[in-house]
Amino acid sequence: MSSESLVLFFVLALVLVGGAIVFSSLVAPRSFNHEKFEPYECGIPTEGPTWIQFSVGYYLFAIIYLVFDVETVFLFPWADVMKAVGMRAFIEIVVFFFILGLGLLYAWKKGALKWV
Amino acid sequence: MENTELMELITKVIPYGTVSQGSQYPEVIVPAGKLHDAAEQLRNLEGQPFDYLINMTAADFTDKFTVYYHMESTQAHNLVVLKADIADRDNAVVETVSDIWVTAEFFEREVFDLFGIRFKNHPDLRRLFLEDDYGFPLRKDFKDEVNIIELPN
Amino acid sequence: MILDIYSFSTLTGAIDKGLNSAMAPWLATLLEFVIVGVVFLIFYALLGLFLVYLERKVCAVIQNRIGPNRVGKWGLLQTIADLIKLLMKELIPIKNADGFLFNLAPFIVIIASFMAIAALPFAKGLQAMDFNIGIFYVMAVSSLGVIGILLAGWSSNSKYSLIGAMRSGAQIISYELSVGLSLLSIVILSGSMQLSTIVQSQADGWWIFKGHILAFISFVIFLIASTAETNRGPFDLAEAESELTAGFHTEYSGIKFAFFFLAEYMNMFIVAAIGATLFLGGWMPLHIGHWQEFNNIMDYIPSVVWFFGKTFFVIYLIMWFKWTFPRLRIDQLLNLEWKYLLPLSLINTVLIAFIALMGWYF
Amino acid sequence: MSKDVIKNIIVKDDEDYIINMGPQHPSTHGVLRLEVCLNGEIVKYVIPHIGYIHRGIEKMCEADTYKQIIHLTDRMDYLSAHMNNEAVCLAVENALQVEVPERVQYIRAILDELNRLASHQLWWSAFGMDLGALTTFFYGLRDREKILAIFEESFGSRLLHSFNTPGGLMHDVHPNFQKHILEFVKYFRKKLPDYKNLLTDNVIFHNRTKGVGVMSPETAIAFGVTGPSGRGSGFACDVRKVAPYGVYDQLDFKQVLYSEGDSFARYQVRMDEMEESLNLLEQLVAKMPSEGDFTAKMKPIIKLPEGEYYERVETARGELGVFIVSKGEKYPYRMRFRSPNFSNLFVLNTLSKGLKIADLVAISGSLDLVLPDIDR
Amino acid sequence: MNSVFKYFADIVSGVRSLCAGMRVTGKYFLSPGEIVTEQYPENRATLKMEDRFKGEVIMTHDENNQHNCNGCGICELNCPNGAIEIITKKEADETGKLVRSIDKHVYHLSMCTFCELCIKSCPSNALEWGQNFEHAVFDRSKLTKVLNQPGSTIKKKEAKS
Repeated sequence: MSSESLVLFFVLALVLVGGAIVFSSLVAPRSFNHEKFEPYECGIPTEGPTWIQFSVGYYLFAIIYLVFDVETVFLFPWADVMKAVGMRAFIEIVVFFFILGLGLLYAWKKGALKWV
Repeated sequence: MENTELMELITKVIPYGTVSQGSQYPEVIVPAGKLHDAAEQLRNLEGQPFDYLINMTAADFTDKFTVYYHMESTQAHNLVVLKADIADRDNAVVETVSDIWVTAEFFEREVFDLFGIRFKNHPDLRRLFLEDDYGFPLRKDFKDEVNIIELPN
Repeated sequence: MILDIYSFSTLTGAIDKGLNSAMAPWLATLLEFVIVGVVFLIFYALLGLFLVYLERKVCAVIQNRIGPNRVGKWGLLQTIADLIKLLMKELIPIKNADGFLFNLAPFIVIIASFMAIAALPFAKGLQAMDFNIGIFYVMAVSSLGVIGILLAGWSSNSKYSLIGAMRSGAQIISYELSVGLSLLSIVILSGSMQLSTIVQSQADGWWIFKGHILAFISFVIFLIASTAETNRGPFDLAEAESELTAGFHTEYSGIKFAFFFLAEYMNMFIVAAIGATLFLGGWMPLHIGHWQEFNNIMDYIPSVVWFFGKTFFVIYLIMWFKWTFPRLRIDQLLNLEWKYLLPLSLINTVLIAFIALMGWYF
Repeated sequence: MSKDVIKNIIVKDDEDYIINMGPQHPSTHGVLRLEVCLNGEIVKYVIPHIGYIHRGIEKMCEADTYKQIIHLTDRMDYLSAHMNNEAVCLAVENALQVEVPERVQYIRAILDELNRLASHQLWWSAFGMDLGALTTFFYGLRDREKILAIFEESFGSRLLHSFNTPGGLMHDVHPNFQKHILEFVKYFRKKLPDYKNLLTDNVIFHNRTKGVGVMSPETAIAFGVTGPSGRGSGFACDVRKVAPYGVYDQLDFKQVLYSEGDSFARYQVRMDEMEESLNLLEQLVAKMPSEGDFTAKMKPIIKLPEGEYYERVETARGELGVFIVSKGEKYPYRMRFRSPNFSNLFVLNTLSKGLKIADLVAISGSLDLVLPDIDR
Repeated sequence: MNSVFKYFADIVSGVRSLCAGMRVTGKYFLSPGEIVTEQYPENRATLKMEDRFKGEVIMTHDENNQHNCNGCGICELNCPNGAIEIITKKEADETGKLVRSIDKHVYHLSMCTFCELCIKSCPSNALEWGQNFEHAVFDRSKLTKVLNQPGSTIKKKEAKS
């Protein structure tokens, strides 16, 4: 099948989830209880806001990832033609990997890979 | 070290206390006001500091409270009991020893919770088990008509 | 040498021809779409249920238990009963939650896994969409799921969910790299990103054998990284129940929760299928060198059996990990990726490129 | 010496990100509520809130005779029920100066060790589960079942067997008692390598526990952390050695001590204690007199002479103290249990400060808390 | 160089320890004979409790529907939880004298902690443990039981000799 059928799969997934939720909300019982709609925190009401400025630790990795991921995108086309182009492609990619590795080493030594 | 030797040693550093051989362990009875000082002396006792506070509790004798401190020295493995009477039951206050043994902080909170004995200079004197407006259940005159069913003896 | 008796292309071709001769082409295409859609929907749902059942049975036997055994023979209908139960459960709207995103999250995770599954080659001639950038497509689509998880965690207005989502975000994007690099090594060897071509290139032997030890290392890295990608133990930090109760889906109830559950299992199936396709020859039978007799016998086993056999073998490995190991901590998890797996896979990729260049593979 | 006092430091701030773990949380084994202040993943402080299952056992004891108290003590630390019973019995026997038959002492020691083993097995199971290795839970419970079967055969109940009574035991043990214990020892020795391969040697487990929650010996002493948790820090606090009771002074066993003080050391102490208990069981079964009374002669109504009595035993979690103030009546005037978990719990804040939330779970798991014992 | 060596040694030893763990679980996966699950309601026929099993307190009755309990109330006194209530009646014996005897021996299973004190303290050995453990009921009041069977009488003591 052609790639237009991607739309089909997209729509199907929507139908699957949406249909089930609609069906469920039709058949499921409903009861109202003040406590029930509270977010779960082990039976104790939450203190303070939930949505706050969160620890930077998680984002650091996202930033490093961005660098590497863009480069991975470049690698796939290269891999596709590597055997056809031959030695030149290999040498180029070794240089590329070397730079990539240096980048990782830099981040490592800089302490960016350490959890804060 | 024999108990008699230990008792002599304790008598030397705590002259105001009554040192005697209890039913099992040496006992030191001090006035409530001198409790903190006596505890500090025992904690820093020469040769065998009583650095491990095993247990701290109280008992209600209807006319007075008695607080008990069971402590052991981890070097000589001797156990002594430090006791003090608090005569004023309605306004029972005694100085905290939580600056000497950190574990006393929680024992004292428990005693406060169950007996209502207040501890001066305690860093965080809150009730441990029960609600704030509950009585002090281990006092002998505590009555809870709602929850406690008296068994016929 | 491969027998074509099991090929699905004759079947699909016949259907296509029959439909086209019976009605107008646009109607035929539409009808084909509907048939494919319905078949996939049923397949998706049944597979999900079966995987849940399988996991329960596998972990039960590992733990000296029997596992589900009450509903139906050997408890086979247990997951269906669970599904019905979850359908009947109330959907609880959480106070102060971001309602729109809260409801959007299950859609996204399901869409991600559903679209990825479309590109898998299940058997000879049985592949809904055969892109020339197949691997790329699967990677791209399946990594959409992390957005669903992040949304679910953030919108729930629960602290547990928020931490779970943050963890899962950091985890999934990190391990994306290792998955990419280990898949890259097969792309280098086979010289194509098209899944059908990659399967064809393994007609004379699977890459895991042809590529020496390097391909094996690549496979191991892929296995570890993809286990982390799918948020499964020992990398299930996003839903670490001893710390975060249920992590990002703490607040989800009823069928919405079921979708997160389903998506997790389908993601596991997808990575297992990709692993089987790239490293273990997809639907290709096991062929050993010049043992003509042996190879002929292997050819008699239908390709669809080969594919599912290999996939479920990988799935079993992933389950085996989960039921053996303790969970990692977040910093250890990221250490493992950035300080061990990533450097290793970088080196590995260069070496594989070298042997591919030199033609030093079988 | 008192200058470097160890303190329980909690610095509160208005903008703290507070998250409640418990009372309904999978990793607090019981109804413990931990108020955890987080900075991202890092724990700033932990405040334990207890009292959810406070039953007032100490108050109830004041209206019960000494025989009746026994069944209450079962329900404090339900995993070392026998040791709790024994503590009260020993206190009463020592106060009355009753000579307990030798056979009873051996049976009590056997039950001590069996109970310790069962408790450590359950702890091992739950600790693995805290760290995410769910399979350990089933293996541990599978092996614990064998011990419970022995209990059931002799005492009729599996967990809370009020089998002790002041002066001796309720019954004689079942005739198959010794045989089944030896069978169990053999069985469990065969299973221990599985424990080792599954957790002890596992690299993920090492990473999760080594260097996590380091407790110095001074901290252990200052907080009164006893039992395996204290011995993991090198605090020699095994009451069986320090103040032997029963037949423990006639037995050949060593006090397991580790000096690292981290979660892994606490884990190792318990694993070694399991083997030590197996050795002890073999010794005890060999030495145990096959004939004899199962109880000493006691008056039907037990009255302790006026005075104060304190008795300590080593439970699976540490030092249990029983303090009785008697006024010569048949009821104790004041009964106090010094429960080991009470002291062990409050060190949590000091240990987990600055570590991650996953470490908090590992530490609380390695301290092996039993909540009914804390609340009493 | 040393640290590089250590880096790889760590990987090898780590993988080896993981394999050891997987061997354990793999071993159990391949030996379904080790399964220990008891299929409870199905194995009712073969499920036998130990002789000493503490299921509930029962009063033994012989074939003549006679029991040993004379209603002295010692078990009631000894019970720490008040799980036993003795209701006595005055009855004329053959000589016409009014004798106290048991009317109802009420046993609240819901309050029982199985401490065995009633059974141990009973001077006439009227009580013992029953093996029944299936106590689940829909109503708490059903857990209150009368131990002496209706119409039962006290066993006559053997003539003192």
